[in-house]
Formats: sequence, C-alpha cells, structure tokens
Amino acid sequence: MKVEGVKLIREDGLRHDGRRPEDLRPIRMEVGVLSNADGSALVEFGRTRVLAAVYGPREPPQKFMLLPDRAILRVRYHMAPFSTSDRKSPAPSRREIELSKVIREALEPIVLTKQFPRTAIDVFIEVLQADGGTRTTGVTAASLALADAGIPMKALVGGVAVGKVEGVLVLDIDEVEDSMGEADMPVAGAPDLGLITLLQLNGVMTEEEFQKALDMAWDAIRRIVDMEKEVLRWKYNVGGDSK
Amino acid sequence: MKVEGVKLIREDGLRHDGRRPEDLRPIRMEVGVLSNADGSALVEFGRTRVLAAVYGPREPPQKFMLLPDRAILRVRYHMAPFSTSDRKSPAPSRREIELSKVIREALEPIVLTKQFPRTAIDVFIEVLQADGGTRTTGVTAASLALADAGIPMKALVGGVAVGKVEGVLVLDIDEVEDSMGEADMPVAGAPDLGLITLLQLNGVMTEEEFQKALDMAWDAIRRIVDMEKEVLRWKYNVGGDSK
Amino acid sequence: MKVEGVKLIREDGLRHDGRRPEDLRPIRMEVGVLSNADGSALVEFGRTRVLAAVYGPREPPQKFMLLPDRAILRVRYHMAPFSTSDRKSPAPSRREIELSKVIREALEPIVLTKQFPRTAIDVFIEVLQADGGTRTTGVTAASLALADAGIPMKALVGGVAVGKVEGVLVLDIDEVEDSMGEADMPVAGAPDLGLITLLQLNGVMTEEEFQKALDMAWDAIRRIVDMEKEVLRWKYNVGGDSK
Amino acid sequence: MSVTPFRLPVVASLRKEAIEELLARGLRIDGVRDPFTPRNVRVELGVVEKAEGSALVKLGNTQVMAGVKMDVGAPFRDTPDQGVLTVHAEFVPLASPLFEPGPPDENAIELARVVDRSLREVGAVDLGQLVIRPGDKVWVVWIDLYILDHDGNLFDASMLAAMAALLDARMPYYEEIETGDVIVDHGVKTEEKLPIRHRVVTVTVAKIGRNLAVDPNFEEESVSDVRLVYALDESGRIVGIQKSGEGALKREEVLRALEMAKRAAPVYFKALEEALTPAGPGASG
Amino acid sequence: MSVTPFRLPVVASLRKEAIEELLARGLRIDGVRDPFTPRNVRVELGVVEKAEGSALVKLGNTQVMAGVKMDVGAPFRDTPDQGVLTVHAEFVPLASPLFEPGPPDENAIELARVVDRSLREVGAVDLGQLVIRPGDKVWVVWIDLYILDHDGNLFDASMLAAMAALLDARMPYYEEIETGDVIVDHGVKTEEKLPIRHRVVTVTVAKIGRNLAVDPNFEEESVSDVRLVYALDESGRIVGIQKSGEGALKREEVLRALEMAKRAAPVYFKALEEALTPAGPGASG
Amino acid sequence: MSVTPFRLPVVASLRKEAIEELLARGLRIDGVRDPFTPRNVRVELGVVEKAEGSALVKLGNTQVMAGVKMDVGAPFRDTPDQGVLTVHAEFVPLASPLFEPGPPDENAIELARVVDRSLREVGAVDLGQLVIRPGDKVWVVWIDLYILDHDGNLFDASMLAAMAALLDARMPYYEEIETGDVIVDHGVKTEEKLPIRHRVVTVTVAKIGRNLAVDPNFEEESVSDVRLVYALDESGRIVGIQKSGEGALKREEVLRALEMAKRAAPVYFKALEEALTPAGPGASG
Repeated sequence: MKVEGVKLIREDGLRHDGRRPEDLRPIRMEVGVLSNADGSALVEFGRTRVLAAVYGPREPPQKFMLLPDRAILRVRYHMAPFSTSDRKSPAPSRREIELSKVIREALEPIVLTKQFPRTAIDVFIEVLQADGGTRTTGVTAASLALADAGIPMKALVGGVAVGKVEGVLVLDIDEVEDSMGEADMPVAGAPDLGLITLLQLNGVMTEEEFQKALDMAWDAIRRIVDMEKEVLRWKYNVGGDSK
Repeated sequence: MKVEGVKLIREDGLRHDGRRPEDLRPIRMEVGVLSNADGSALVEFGRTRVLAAVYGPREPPQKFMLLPDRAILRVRYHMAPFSTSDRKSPAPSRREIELSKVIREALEPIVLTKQFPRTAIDVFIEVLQADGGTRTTGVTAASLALADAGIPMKALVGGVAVGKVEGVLVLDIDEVEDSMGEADMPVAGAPDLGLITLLQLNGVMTEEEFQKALDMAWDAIRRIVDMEKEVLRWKYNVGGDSK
Repeated sequence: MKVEGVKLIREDGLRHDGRRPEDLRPIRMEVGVLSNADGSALVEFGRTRVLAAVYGPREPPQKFMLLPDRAILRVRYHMAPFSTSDRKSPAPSRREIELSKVIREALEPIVLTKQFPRTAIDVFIEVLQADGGTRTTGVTAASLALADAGIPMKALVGGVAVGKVEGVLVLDIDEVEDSMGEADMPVAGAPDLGLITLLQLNGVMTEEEFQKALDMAWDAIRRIVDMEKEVLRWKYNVGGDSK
Repeated sequence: MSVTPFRLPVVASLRKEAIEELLARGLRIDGVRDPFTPRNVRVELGVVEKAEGSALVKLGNTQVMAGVKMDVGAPFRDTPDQGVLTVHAEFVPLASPLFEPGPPDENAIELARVVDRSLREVGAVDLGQLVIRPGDKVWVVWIDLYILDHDGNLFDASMLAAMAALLDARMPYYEEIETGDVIVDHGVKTEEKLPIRHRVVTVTVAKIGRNLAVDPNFEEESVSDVRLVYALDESGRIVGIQKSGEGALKREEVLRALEMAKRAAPVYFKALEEALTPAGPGASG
Repeated sequence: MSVTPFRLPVVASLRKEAIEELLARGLRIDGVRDPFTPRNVRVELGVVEKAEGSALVKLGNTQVMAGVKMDVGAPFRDTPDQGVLTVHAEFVPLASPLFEPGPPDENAIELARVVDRSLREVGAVDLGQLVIRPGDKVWVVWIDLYILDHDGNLFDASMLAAMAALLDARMPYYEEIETGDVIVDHGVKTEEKLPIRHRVVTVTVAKIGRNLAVDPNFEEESVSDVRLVYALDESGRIVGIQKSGEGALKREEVLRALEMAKRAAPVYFKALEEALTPAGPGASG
Repeated sequence: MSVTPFRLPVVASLRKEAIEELLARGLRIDGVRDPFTPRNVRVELGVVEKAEGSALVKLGNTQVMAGVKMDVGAPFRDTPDQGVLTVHAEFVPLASPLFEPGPPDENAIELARVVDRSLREVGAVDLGQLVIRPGDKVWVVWIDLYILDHDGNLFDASMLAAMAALLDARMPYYEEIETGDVIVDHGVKTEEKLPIRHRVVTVTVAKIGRNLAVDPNFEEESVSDVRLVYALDESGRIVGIQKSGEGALKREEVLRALEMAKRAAPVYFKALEEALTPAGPGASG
C-alpha cells in the first residue's frame, strides 16, 4: 500500500526508520534450523525473513537433466502466501521465476560442482516475510545453508541492495524505500574472490551514482560475509575460540 | 440451491422423501455395462448414479511408478459436468482429488495386488448424476467392476453415508439432507473381513452418536455387499441357483 | 470488429476489395528466410502473413513417441499475439490445437516419412498477421519450408479457402468475407497426385455449391503449387532457366 | 503441437486384409451390414434428470452421453443479442484403453469443435431467442459430450447425442429479482423447450484401402487412412465438413462419400425421431 | 488420479520390528513416550508481523507455520450472509526430501481440506460476523499452512498452527470510501480479534502392526498401515474424522483410537493456551 | 525452479580457443568486427499492419519481431492514474533448435522483465497520459516480443524491437458510448502517437575467457561465462542492469563493460533513428 506523504530522508539526513544512509538493518543469522534438510539457515535483515534449505548432492527424479562432468544446481526462490501485504498466490510468479534464475546464477560461480558429477544440489529459499531485499537475503541464507550442508564452496557469498531515495544512495533498502525510491540495485558477491555474482539495477542512476552504489554494496557485503563466517564458526566451533 | 423451509424430519418421523431413518434408497446395480473396459458396473442409490470401469492389470505409460512387489492402484473419481445442479467444470477439483485418494485407500486393503507385481490396476469412477453419497456409491461400483474384471480380491467392499439431520441419525442421505443436515459420515468396508476401509466425518457428533452412526452404516454395508454378491452371482451364475 | 453495412458483393459483381469472385489475393512467397531452421518460408496471401520453419529429421527430447518404421510429424500452428485485431493470448487456443492437427494431417500424406524411421520432422507455423485463410496459407508455407529443408516429398501441397458471401462463391476469402459470409471452406491438396489432404466446411452449402466450390479451390491450388515450384526453382536454380 | 499418433491400436495385417476384401465385396467385418449402413443405433432421452437435457446414444458398442446445462451469463462482446452455445467433449478413461486422464487432447477438441460448428453454422439453436437482457444477460447453453465406450465413429454418436440432448432440454425456472439479477432454479424444470430450428446429424465415411464405408467401427477406423465427416440437416444441405486422419482423398471419393452420407443420414434422423415419440415399443438390446 | 505411493521412505525391516515390539510393550521408538502421549509441542504466535495472524508449531521435529491473511471480497452465491474461510497447504520442498516443487498434491489437498472441514463444520469461526455488506462484501480469511520440516503427523501440527494463527489474528484497518468500495490497509492492525467460537484440535492415531499410537513421528508413520484423524473441540465433541492411508481398521480399533484421541487432545489445547497467555516462562529446546 | 542448463549447444574446444585468442587480439570470430562493435543492425517498422505498432529487428542473423497492441482496461489498484504497460516474450520454436513449444521459460521471462523494467523505470512511455477515466479506464499497452531467429544477444535485439514498435505505434480509434463503456476500433488507426518520453536501448557485453565483447553472436554467447546487460537512455543514464549467466565479474570488468556499452549504444540509437526517418536509401542485406 502506497503511503502518502512519507519523507524518506528526514531533515536530519536520517532515513524514515532512523538509519543513516550507509547503515544496514539489524541482521540475524541462524544455521541448522531444520532437521530434514542437509543444510539450512534462517536470515533476517530487519523484518525481511528468509529460510533456505539445501539437499544434496543427490539424484533427482528426472535424471535426463544431469550433467556428466558436474553437479547441477536447482534453485527455487519462493514467497510464502502470508509474507506480503496482499496475500501472494502460491503459484510461482514471473518475478519468482526470474529471481530463482538470478539467485542460481549468483551461486553457480562459488559452488564446487565439479566434485559431484551426475548429481543435483538443491537450494530452496522461502521468503517468510518480505520487507525489501528478499533476493539478496536469499543469497545470503543460501550461502549459509550450503556451508551447513557441507557443500564445498570456493568462498561464501552475501548480498545486499543499495537504493536511491530522494536522490540519496542508501544501503539495504526496505520495502517502503524500494517502492517509493528511484532505484533499487541488488548486488551479491564473494568478497574473498573479488567476484560479483549478482547485479541488477531497477531504476535510474548516473555513472557516478552507479560506481558509488557499487562500492557501498561491496563494503556491506564484506561485513555480511564476515557475519556468515562468525555464525558458522560459532556453530561448528572452527578455530575454537570465537565468542 | 438452498431450499428454504423444507422439513427434513416430518412430524410422523419420516424423512423428506418418505423414508424411515434407517432406510436405504432404492438401489440398482448392473455389471458388465461397457464393452472396452475389463470390468464395469453401474450403481444407483436413488438418483445418485455412478459408473465404474476397471482396466488391468496392465502396464501404464509411466513405468517409473511401478512397484517391484505388487500392483499399484490408480483411481480416479470424477464428476460429469452435467451431474450437478450447476455445471461442474471438467477439470479435477480439489474435492475430486481428495476423494480419488480416499476411494483408492478404501480399495487398497481388499485388492490382492501382490499377485501382479510391476503392473497397474486402474479404476475409473464417473459420477453421472450426483444426489448425495457419490463417494460411497463409487466404492460400491468399483468393487463390482473389480470383480467383473476378474481382479482377485480378499472380499467385496460396499459403502454408504450416515447423516444427522435435525438431530436424527439417518441412513444413506441424499443431497438435500447432506447440504442442510448437521453431519455426513461416509463409511465403506468389507463386512466379510470386519474391516472399515473408508471413514470420514464432516460435521459434529457426540461419541454416542458416532458409535450409533457407525453401527447403522455397518449394518447397511452388509446389505449392500449382499446385493453385490447377488448381482455377480446372477451375472456369472456362480452357484447356479440365484433368482 | 463487426463492420455494419459493408456490401460484400458490389453492384458491379466485384468483391469489397475489388476482386472478382474467382480472384486470388496478391501472393508472395519467399524461402530460406531464417538462418537456424533447416528450412523456412514466408508466405503472404494479401495481408495474411505466415512464417513456417522446419527442423529435422531429428531426435526429439521425448523419445517415447518415435515410431520404428517412419518419422513422426510434429506440427504447431500458432498465432502471434499481435497478429489479430484483439490481442491473442499466446497460450494455444482450442482453435489452434485443432488447426495444428488438421494441418499435420494435410502434410502427412505427402511427406516420405518412411525414409527416416525413429526421427521427428518438426513443422512450426507462425501466423504473423491474420486476415483470413491462415490455415491454408500455413499449409502452403509448410510445403515450401519442407522443400527448403530438403525433406523428400511425394509432391508439393498448397491450400486456399473458398467462401460463400451473399450467395456468391468467392475464392481466397479474407477476414471480412469470412466473418460476415455464409460459408468458409478451406481446401488443401497435392495437384500432382490428385489428392485432397485438407477439407473443412464451416457454413452451409448445397451439394451443387459444394461441388463448384471444390472445383474453384482445386483450380486455385494448381496455380498456388505452380508458384511454389517457381519460387523453389528460382531459389535452387533447378532446371536453370527460370526467370 | 500435433504429433503423429504413436500409440496406435495394432490390428493384425491378416485382419486388415479381411476387412478390405470384405469391403471390396460390399460386406463388413461385423458380418451384418453393407458399406452404406450404420450400425444399430438407439437414442435414449432424459438419462440424467438433473441436467436440463440429456441423452445416451448407443451406436453399435459405442456409447456417448450428452448433457445440456443452462445458466444465465453475459453474451459475447460481438454478439450482444445472442445466447451462448458451448460444446465440450471429454474422452474419459473408462471408455477406452487408449484414453488417459487429463485435459481434452486434440481429438476431443476436434470432435467438440466439429459438433459445435455443425450446430452453429446452420443456426440449429435459435440463439437470438436466448436473450434475457440484450448485451447484458443471456442464456448460456453447455453441451457436454461424455464418451463412455469407444468402439469407433465418435463423431456420429456424439453429434446425435448432442442433438438429442438439445431436443430433450427444458428451460429451468428463473426469475428476475429486484436488483436486476436473474436467479435460476436448476431444481425446477419448466415445460419450455429450447428453440431448435434445425436438426443436424453427421455421417462419417471412412476410406479403407480403396473402399468407402459409413460408420466405421473401431477396428475399421484403425485400419482406415482417412475419415470424411459430413454434417447434414434434415433437408439434405451440407452444414459442415471435416476431413480427419492421416490420409488423402481424390475428388471422386469426396463426392462419392457425400452420396453415401446422404443415403445414411435418414437412419440417424429416424433414431432421433423414435426417441422423441415414445409411443413406439422401445427397442432393446 | 490417485496412485499408490511408489516413492516411499524405506525403513529397514529390523527397525520396523523394533517399533512394533516396543509399541506392544507400551513404549515408543523415540524412547521417551508411551502410545498415548504426543511429542513435545510448542506454539509460537506472531511469527510473521505482516500477516494478520501467524503461528509456528513445533511438534517434535515437525515444524508447521500458519499465516492468516484477510481481504475484502464477495461472498459465495449460496451464503451471501457469511464471510469466506479458505485453507491452503503447501508442502514446500525444503521440508522433506520427499517433497518436490509444484502445485499441491493429493496429500497437501487432503490436509488442507481436513483442517478446513474441522474448522467449518463446528463453526469455529463465526463467519456470520465477517459480513461487511450482505451479498456483496465480506471478509475473506485465508489460512495458509506452510510445512517447514516434516517429521511426521502433519495433520495435528497443521491444525494446531491454523487454530493458533486464527486466535493470533487481528483485523486490519479498513474503511468504506464514498464509491462504496472498501479500502483495507494491511499495514495497520486493529485490536479487533476474529470471532472465534470454538477451539479445535486434531489427534492422529496410527495403527502400526496390531498397535495404536498417537502422534506418530515420520518413522512410525512410514511403517504404519493407516492413520485415523479425529478433530475434537474443547468440549470433546467429534467435529471431523479422516481415515488416511492404505490400510483398514476394525470397529474396535476405531473406537479405541477415539479414546486415545480424547485423552491426548488436552495436550494440544494446553500448548495453545500457553501460547495465548504469555505470562509463562516459555519452554525452550 | 531454476536448473543449471543441461541441454547446451556444444562448441568445439578448438573453436572456443579460437574465439578467445581472436578476442585477446581485438578481433571477432565473424571476421568483420572488433570487441566494441555490434553486428549489422537494421530496424524495419510497420511490419504488421494490424498491430498498433510493430517492428522487425535484424541484428546479424538474429531476428526479433515486436508488436504493440492497445486496448482499454482497468488500471492497477495502486496506480489508478496510470496506463498499463506489459511486456511478454515468446521464444517460438522456429527460432532455434533449442526452443521447444510451451509457456515462456525462465529465459523468456527474464528477457521480458528486463525490457519491461528498462522502459518502466525511466518512464519511457508516459503512462500518466494513457488514462481515459482515472481509476476506472486506462489504455493497456501490450508489447509482444517474438523471437524469430536466434543467433545470440536476444536482449539487445528485443529491446530495440520493443522501442521501435512503441515509436511506430498509433493509437486506435475509440469513442465513449452512452453507457460509459469505451469502444475501440482496432481497424482504424489515428495519427496520434504514444507519449514516448525517452528512448532506451540495452547493450549486452559478454565476458569470454578474460575478454569482454559487445553484442555476442550465438557462438560467442555459448562460450561466454556471463553477460552484463546495460540499459541506457539517449542521455547516457543507466536505466537498468542485468547480470545474466553462470559466471561472475570483477568490479573492474563491470565498469569496463559499462564504458563499452556507452560506446556501442549510439549504433542502436542510430538504427532506430534511421528507421524513423524513411528519407534514407534503406540499407539492404
């Protein structure tokens, strides 16, 4: 629902929820939250809440899609009917179909699929509550769930969206900023490899804005992936001495 | 269409169609009514008219679903578009999908599927006219069609629904009683084995009512299966001396 | 859109577009218009514009449909969403499903399918603009595309529709004549074999009218197939001396 | 996408030869008819009391049921002054080992569309009389064809069932309420019939080898190259044609088939008439 | 078409024997309960702030989330004076290696319909109070069941989640504008609750070999022949029954299962009550 | 569910090496261009007279047709004062041996959505001018993309075809009748154009090995790891980005690709302009 008259950038330069332009929302990450899945993770960016589960490497029912020299990835991004303001029909929308592809392509570069020829690695992402940035939260949750499943990866990936609202570039936009702002640029990547694996822009930016937005995203992704590492370290006690 | 002001239990204790609470509707059973099917039967309970056909044991087009140690059952309960007051869309409704499962599970316990591994036995049930009790009439027709197809069975099954209307338990409810009454309890089973193979309750009953309803249904199912036997005897002249 | 008050047969006996009853519309045929397809053709009858492409003989993804002694034909007649006055939904309509069958059955008798057992020959027909006679234009385009793909055929086929408007039999009807006339009779065949391979009548005719309409169609199909030959000769320079 | 049928009934080649040889001698494989005669045909009306109209047609062993349902709906945008007629066919899997559950395939769609066109083009039902409020509310007439047993020639049996169900139909009770809505009570039938202006039948002629035969049974159909379906009204006008099947026809065959169709049509019209005039003794078996 | 399950979990026959032998001695395979006792159950409310109501139920390792969404829509034609209640279940593939993406299969449909009927038949929600303008505008209440982790007995966990989400729900803010349309602001929740008249739970009793056990876990379910699902309200009335599974039951087993269900139901009602009265310390793990 | 492509064109590894080696030396496999130059591009307008607007784009051997259809419909609930723009893409099977008939797959959906967003976000079409009666009746503009021949880089060809068809479009004649309904006569085109505020093109840059190249043909696309699609308006603003493909990019590559896209965009804008000013001689072949 469009909210009339909301000032997205307040007179003190802060955002409608009190954040500074370069602030992330409160982030929560939890791994191993499901018993059946080989790996799972729950990730929250503010009110955005996404659950990811990984099954595999395994043999899918349809064997014709397998590849002789690597595992295939099967990725589904899906929104719960109750995750949005208006109930979302559970049938996959065109948006969900596109985002499933975009997220799969954000994960392909970092999964060591050659180690598991003729198998499928399945990543299921369920948006439990959507408040902006669901696709990048989904990539982050998938990265954790893959690690939790013990799938070998070149590096962890994380994602975040940068927006432009009232001419100001702001990090980690929420739904109000997304729907009323001028641009939404989701970015995901693996900082340890220096690789961007997801990049989209919905909206208008100058070249300068684009470069700055990219840098803001990249800096935040570093922080997000650091959080992922910490959560995994804590869970698996790797290195032993994390808090 | 909701009929206003109909008295379901008249002052003389009889039902709106003149039956006593424990009366079945006029029942008609005919086997071997189709030329292509391996077995077939037409069963009527009052105006409810259901046709069942059986094909198999045979090899289905999709072989991946076959089981190494037994035949699978494939059951479809389907209503003709002209069988209901408002035209029914021919696409399977959620109700038809549920009832196909419930009817399959009512037949599974009595078909000797172990005799035909790696095959499918197909049961197709078409409701030609729906006036209450179509699922139990369908089980009854399927039982006859299976027998007509020569599929070995542990016993015959039959079914009937008990309803509660204006506080009175009544046997073999029709559509008016179903839609205006307080409960509809379809039951199917094999009296010769003492086994209940279908049991549902839509509505509210006390424990005492439930026990009484179960007994009413069971008694009627005995009579229904006896009719099945008689029809088959007459058709196949088993024993030779049926009327 | 129904056009009120249009006179389909003018006082001078000519049709609404100035043609005589026995006239074809201007016809344009071009082969080899696509780079990927094994064969292709663009055919126009007036404003009706149809593109056909042929792939094969090849192995389809679903091998279960192959035949041991011949190639199967797979034919799709499909209309572009922008080809009609009101946008056409791209999902196949019942009409398109029927016409795909009718066109396949118009091609089956002339393709030498026995030469390619266990393969599929795919014919894809896209109506780019629909102004009457799309199915017969489609057969004509398919015939050219098959020849362009080097698929061996007993003969070329061509097609045209004869209509009845205001009591007059007219050749190669357009959309206005079709929608306001009394009959539409699409015919296709191979004149070199004397075989009719497609025949439908939507509308009412006496036996005499039917015979006359059939003769009009047949005569036109001869001319259409002659044009096909000329286009192919020109393209492949068969015989060498065509204009 | 239409695909060459790949799951076909196999008819032994000896049997195929027998069918062709008999036909060449003017005989049929069922031993009781000539090439010009349809199988025994029987039409039963009112077989589904809840439908506005219904019929069961038995043509040899082929059984087709048709039901007519009526409701109030909106007219099509381009025909605001006409009721709506819709024909739908289901090849339910109990009718044949070749039928699988699922949405109508190309054969069911072709059948429904041929029946629809044969009724529509000649104006068999006077749709102009089915208007309640022009441009807003008209009667929608559903004809549902239900194939129960497939022993060949579904076209003729279905057309006959559709025509019979239309003739059997009685308008349901309805009334306009103060909001302008129209309430239909499907539980109460009036005496009013549908406005039928023409009776139509189809006659299917199969080409088997070099011979033609009307009303092919399943076995004959399986060995035939092509079928030609003529829709005819009671005055002998052609109100529809459909060539169906992988084969082709010569001009002479098309015309000969028409003569055969005209000769056979009265058999179907008679079956229809007999069902409508229940005075008769009612054939059985 | 319903097909005998062909992709079943394989439970080693030794394991199956162990389950049966333990049950015969009144013990369960998980080592901590008897045949009459459900697993640990915990209900969490308000887990999705954007939904009008929501709940997460953990029943052992089984996790089911339910969300209630409300919107203004048209009533059904035959109940113009009642709101609309719809239950939908998704077996999302992250919950089990047996679930594949796609539209709800017969199991998901059966589950949703059993929950729906159990609520509807007893009038758990007073739909008569959900009318804005009779015959025209009513509240449509969607209950979406989301299976997150499948360790058996989805019926009881789903019914509990649905009931909890209904109790958690608050009506969204809405107003009627001058055109007569009703505008709903899903962003603003009022204090008004849904009109809940009855609380309903289901208790599932599995027949394993010759024994009965309530709340089967996935392994027990896999070796059971048949499940009997009793829906009960707080006063002990039976408000729904579903026999589910390939097996059969004797009359005595049906009645014994009912006794077991009535004995276990208070465990679920208590979990519901605890969630609604947040005074308690809140069990964890 | 999105699945790693498993039915991929096979490009011989020698050929792959050749493509990469040539690129490293600033050359392309087609022998006629450098990494910065698109293939020959030609835009033809008005190719479907019945459509409100249409265009055929040939980009090398890639052919994409776009048609614009307009009708009167309801606005979206949250934008009552704006017309509706919808982009749909069909990968029809005649365009490539890799395309099978069926509903749009993820590639067709991604393409349509990228074109849609590139037009929408910058306000290329002034939807505010497409309102007939606010909140009730607006123009619905359909852009249908039809891939006819797929030789790589469907994004750029499709975006160009969409833009050209929009510029070619003329509003159909319409009038409001007394009932308040609006009647559109698709047979009569007015002189009125669509309110186009910006022209947008996309430039696709492929990463092949360690090199970047604009407008990859099919063979290049098949051996590329990843494509970056920049949507640019005539003033050089970025109005959309899509990273597409299984690979990844470094920051420097992203920025270098942007420079290449800005350098190549004028080629597309020029082709558009040439089509709109028919004075020119009209390139051929």
